[in-house]
Amino acid sequence: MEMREITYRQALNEALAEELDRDQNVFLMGEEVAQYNGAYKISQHLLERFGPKRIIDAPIAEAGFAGIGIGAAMVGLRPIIEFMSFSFSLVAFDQVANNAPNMLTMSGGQFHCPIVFRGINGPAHQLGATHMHATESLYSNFAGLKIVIPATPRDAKGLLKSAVRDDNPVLVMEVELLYGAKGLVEPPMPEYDLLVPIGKAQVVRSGADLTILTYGRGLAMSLEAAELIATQHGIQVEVVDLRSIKPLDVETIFNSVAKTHRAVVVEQGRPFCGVASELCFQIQEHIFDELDAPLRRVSMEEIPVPYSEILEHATLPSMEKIVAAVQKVCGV
Amino acid sequence: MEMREITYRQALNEALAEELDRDQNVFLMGEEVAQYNGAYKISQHLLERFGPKRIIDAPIAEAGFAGIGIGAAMVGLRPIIEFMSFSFSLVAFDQVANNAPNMLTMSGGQFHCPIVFRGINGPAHQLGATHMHATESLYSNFAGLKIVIPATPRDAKGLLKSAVRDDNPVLVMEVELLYGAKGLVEPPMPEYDLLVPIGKAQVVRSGADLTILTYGRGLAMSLEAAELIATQHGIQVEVVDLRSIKPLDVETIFNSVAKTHRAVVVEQGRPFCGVASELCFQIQEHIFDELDAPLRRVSMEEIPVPYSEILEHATLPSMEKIVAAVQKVCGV
Amino acid sequence: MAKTPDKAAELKLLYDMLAIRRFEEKAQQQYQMQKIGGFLHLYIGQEAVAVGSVAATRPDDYMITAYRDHGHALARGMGMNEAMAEIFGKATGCSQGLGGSMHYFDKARNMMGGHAIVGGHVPLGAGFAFAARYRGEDRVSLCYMGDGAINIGAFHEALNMAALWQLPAIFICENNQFAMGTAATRSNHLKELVDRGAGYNMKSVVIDGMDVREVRDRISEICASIRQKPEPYWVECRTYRYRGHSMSDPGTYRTKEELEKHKKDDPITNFSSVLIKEGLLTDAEFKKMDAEIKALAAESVKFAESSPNPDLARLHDFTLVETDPNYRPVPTTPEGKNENPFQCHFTA
Amino acid sequence: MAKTPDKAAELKLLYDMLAIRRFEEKAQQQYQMQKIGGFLHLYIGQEAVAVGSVAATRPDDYMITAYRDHGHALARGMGMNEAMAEIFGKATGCSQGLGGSMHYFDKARNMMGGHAIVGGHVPLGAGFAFAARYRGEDRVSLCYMGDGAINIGAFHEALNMAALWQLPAIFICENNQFAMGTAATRSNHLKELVDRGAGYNMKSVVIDGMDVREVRDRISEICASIRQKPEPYWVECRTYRYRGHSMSDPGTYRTKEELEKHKKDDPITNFSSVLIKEGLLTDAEFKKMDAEIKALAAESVKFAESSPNPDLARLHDFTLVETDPNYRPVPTTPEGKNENPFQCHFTA
Ligand SMILES: Cc1ncc(C[n+]2csc(CCOP(=O)(O)OP(=O)(O)O)c2C)c(N)n1
Ligand SMILES: Cc1ncc(C[n+]2csc(CCOP(=O)(O)OP(=O)(O)O)c2C)c(N)n1
Ligand SMILES: [Mg+2]
Ligand SMILES: [Mg+2]
Repeated sequence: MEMREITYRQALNEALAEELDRDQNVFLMGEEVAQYNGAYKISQHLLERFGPKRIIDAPIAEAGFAGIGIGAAMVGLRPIIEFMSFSFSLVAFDQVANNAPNMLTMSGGQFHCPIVFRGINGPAHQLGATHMHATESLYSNFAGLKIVIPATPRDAKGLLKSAVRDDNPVLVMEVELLYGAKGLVEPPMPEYDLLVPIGKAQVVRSGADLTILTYGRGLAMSLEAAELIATQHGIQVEVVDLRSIKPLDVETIFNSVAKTHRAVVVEQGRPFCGVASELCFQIQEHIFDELDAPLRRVSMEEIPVPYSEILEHATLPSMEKIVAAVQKVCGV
Repeated sequence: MEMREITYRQALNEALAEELDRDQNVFLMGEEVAQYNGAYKISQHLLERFGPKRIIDAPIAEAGFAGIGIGAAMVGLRPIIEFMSFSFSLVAFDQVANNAPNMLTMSGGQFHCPIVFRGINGPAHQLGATHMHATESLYSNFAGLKIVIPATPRDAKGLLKSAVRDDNPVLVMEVELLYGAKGLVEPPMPEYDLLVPIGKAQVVRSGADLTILTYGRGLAMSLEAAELIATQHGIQVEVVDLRSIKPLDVETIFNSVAKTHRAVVVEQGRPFCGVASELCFQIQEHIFDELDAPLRRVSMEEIPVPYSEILEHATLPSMEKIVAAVQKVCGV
Repeated sequence: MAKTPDKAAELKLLYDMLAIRRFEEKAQQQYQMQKIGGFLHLYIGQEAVAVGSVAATRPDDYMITAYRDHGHALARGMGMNEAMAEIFGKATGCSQGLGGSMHYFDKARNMMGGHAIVGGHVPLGAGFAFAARYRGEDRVSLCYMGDGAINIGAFHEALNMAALWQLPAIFICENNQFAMGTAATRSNHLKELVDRGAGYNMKSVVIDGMDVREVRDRISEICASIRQKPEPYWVECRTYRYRGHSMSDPGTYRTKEELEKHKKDDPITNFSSVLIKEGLLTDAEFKKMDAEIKALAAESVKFAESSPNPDLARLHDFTLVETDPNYRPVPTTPEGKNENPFQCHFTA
Repeated sequence: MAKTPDKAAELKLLYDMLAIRRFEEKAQQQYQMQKIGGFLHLYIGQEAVAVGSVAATRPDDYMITAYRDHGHALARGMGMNEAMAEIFGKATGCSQGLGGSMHYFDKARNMMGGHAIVGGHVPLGAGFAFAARYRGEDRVSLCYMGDGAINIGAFHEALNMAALWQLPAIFICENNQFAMGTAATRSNHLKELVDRGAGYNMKSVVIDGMDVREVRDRISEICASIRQKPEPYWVECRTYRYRGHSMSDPGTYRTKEELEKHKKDDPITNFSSVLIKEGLLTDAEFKKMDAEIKALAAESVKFAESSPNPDLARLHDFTLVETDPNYRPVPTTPEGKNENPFQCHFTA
């Protein structure tokens, strides 16, 4: 089977096309997804191919079309709702966090919501304070949602396809800064039906001295940092890509940290009540005695992201900050 | 100076009355705050006393009146916006989390927002999945907000008054289940101007063996648990009331845990990316070597809160769960 | 349309309204005896709206409403037992005791739930209508909301899209004059709530919500027209809430006189006299009907009390579902993209 | 009102529109040279709306708009230098380089900012109007938004409350026909966007947004009336966006012909010929004016390039403010509760 090199963007586009083709109950709704082919061109050519019934341009009304999707999901359709950015999902927060995940409980098990909410999430380039929120920590505090954040084209395709087939609400948080990134991916359907399981992390680089737990945008930076540290200090860093924030693959996480006894978490968002804090809690709770040093985190600075490029760079996680954190934990 | 015993509700009502009286730039806006005297009667008699210009009934439009408040604050008024519940603030999430706290940065320091958002937050009694969210972990992930959660009548009055005088957006998260609780409070203005500083925790019970870090509804349960454990096991538990979630009084927290070497966090909400996880991260980051055992947390179960009373009790934090957590940490 | 009334159907309207009234009186009594907790919002006074509109629908039509939902569920055919058991938080409740008074769901009857966030359910109601169009079905979605709900964003977004896409939905505003203590005149600047429809270019209708026949007949016309030509309607049903907003409400925002005045329009008393005048009902029959219903209501309390609590061991079983391994996708056909008779509207 | 035009005032209208046009052409060029990042939304084609409406206001009136905000800020009197420096992310920018193109703030001129969340700023605009009423001032709040913004919840909630409380606000919808690639006809079911005002019982007006005099005169009338009797207005300004939504927009959703057709309505070309016809301007003077402005635009780039970056050491200084120790509260007077001439409306 020939692997192909395609971009993260193409991978998402393939995933949408394959799932739309596989099941007429699947439709894509969001701002500019149809005639405009998507603000970021993720839905390129889908309108042509599937028509206006399946690929639907919505007005700027996130709460409204998120809710329409939830209603449609309750009666058996399988909506894919695109948020042009998860930062804009904040105006639909009640629908995504307080409606979709509660339906199963409120109805005593009668109604579930097979719905996917997807779009870019987290740091982008110079979009300012309102447009670059890493919302994974917000949504993960709610019960009843699954959350995946692919860091590679293959995971982008495989996780999105798995999300569409999942009977629960799944948030697929994409990384704009990776849309152009390339990677090897299996051939498209019908030749190959790529499904990456939700809830499984992946050890991307193995090492004995320290574990970097990361996801999304953090993966490439972490791998870069790992190489640098290996050459500079001979420290072998293991890099784990979480891929799913919820459910969390604690087994893979604990195994790695129990082996290296040291960890740095590289997250996308601000630190307070963020993903790193949750990983830290669970790690110390379960393998406390394995830890030889405190966990450190690399996060956004705890400020609204400023526009200025140099201030923005100083605000966001960076390779340099990862290296510094690792050095600190290893005391070098 | 005569201390008086008043309820948490009366304390909040006094705080509002005193600040409204002190400054005409202060006004109260929200659903049912005026003619109805507040859904929970926190604004009792304020309409009579201050008139319809200062005490304003709003339509059911949280995003709208939160935004009107932000606009009014930008031009020098000092709005107090009541959410009948912070669970309803989820429909205003973008205004509270993405507008108010970003204004200072976006305007390059030209505009700040002296605004208070207040209302009940967290567990109540049998209100179901949508109405009992503990939103402190969500809002605390954003930069530019202060968050206080009073656990006593005195703190309710003193923190709310401090919030109204603060030039930043402050969320005052009240505990419905404490509205009827009584406590000693200094006399009202003009005799005494009670201001409890934002950002200061309080050691409510001192003990040498383990620290319970808690706030809001958790305080009373924790003190009860502490007594029980003292009698049952002779274990002396120190109980710290955080009072402010942001800024966090890390000094008091670290001092206590560095002394007891063990800690349990009792939070109001669900655990994932919650307040306990953040405390845990900061504690292990700064006083790692002081910890003799892993931190444990007592949180809501990771499910939407069911209506049934027995299921609800099993879902929410409880005195029994706190005792169990302490026993686990102390290995008894 | 003056057709001679079908006796059975007319009596059922009365029966259903009375059933709601007696059920809620029982629920209120149980609440006052502290046998139930949480919020309890009574529908008493508004029965004609739910009963009349449900009588106008087909069983496969969808309905969704807010937290004041007992009347809608019972009108749709839910039994008093499962309704009462739900308030008691019992496993035999319509939502297995997990939903409570504000969350009556009945999938078998396409009762898509009571919902507790004001306005939050309105987009869902549009979503059911969307699904009907998507599938090319002639089902209608009835979405009920209060007069206080028309000022919130989710309402606006849903109505705008329903109009844009010509969704087969009836948005029924139950104008009971108050949102808690806020008179409808204090929550918006409209002369009449029906005028809000103009902002969406949506067909708008006012109905006397105290007259069950009027509600049934007008909604029937609307349903018939929608099944011919799908489009949304904005309907204001003028009604009145006889009880407080919830059990904790002292109701000081209205005078006794105002309340008494509206009680003269009691949809049940009035309709029963009409039926008696028309010779479709005798006073004795009415008394008998009432006695029957009261017995059922009393019985429902026994049922609820004697029902088991939900199983603690299953506490974590209602958060995520196992994905159904037997789900059968419907492959896209070449014509797939053109099969929806209404698709044009999605890009209208 | 046919009064002979005041030459200086008329020429200023032209000057201000041309300044916006040339400033943005420069900005566009700089963006294409990759000297600036982020989003850049150009106002080119819509200049008459900002310039005409600002000319109708008093300096103490508030204005707020969305992310397409260069025109509004410049029309309000912001210098090209601080405007260009902001896009360059420099410390000398109007928002110290922390806001960028989407966040032009100018407190001294009551320019309350450009805002990047669609509709999110509309409640703020209502809030300024609320504050004016609260203080009994006769200031007006101008709140601009796009045609795509009228379908989102925050818009609805703000307009409903502005009408309810009769707030002195003018909600100006700059209908440039598109929200990104979505034609206004595809985002709502209205015949005309001005009709949305009916859903709030708000006075509604359509203005030719390509005619700067028309905009100024009509908005002047509205401001005058609001200062007499505070109430909100819903205004649709018909205009057109000549450039893409942002720099990344290929603009395939419209034909070249359509674009060319609208360019015939160019607010600047048309108004300049009118002035020439009226003898208020000569061709030579116009060329000279243009040259002057181009020089300023070029100069602004030099200014921006040579300006310092924001101080990294102050990265954390813009998250929370120190509470002002000198703040003087205004004690409530006995009459305090009755002093607001408009208070009645707050409970209307
Ligand atoms: C978003 C939101 N805000 C506030 C509330 C609290 N609340 C519950 S019911 C209600 C009044 C609603 O009145 P109306 O829509 O007229 O319905 P009615 O109760 O009259 O049936 C309010 C304010 C809520 N549940 N959700
Ligand atoms: C809540 C929200 N959703 C989506 C976006 C992305 N977005 C930015 S501008 C825009 C189109 C707005 O069009 P319009 O209101 O007509 O203003 P114009 O760009 O034409 O000036 C969209 C969808 C956003 N910024 N905020
Ligand atoms: Mg009502
Ligand atoms: Mg537009």
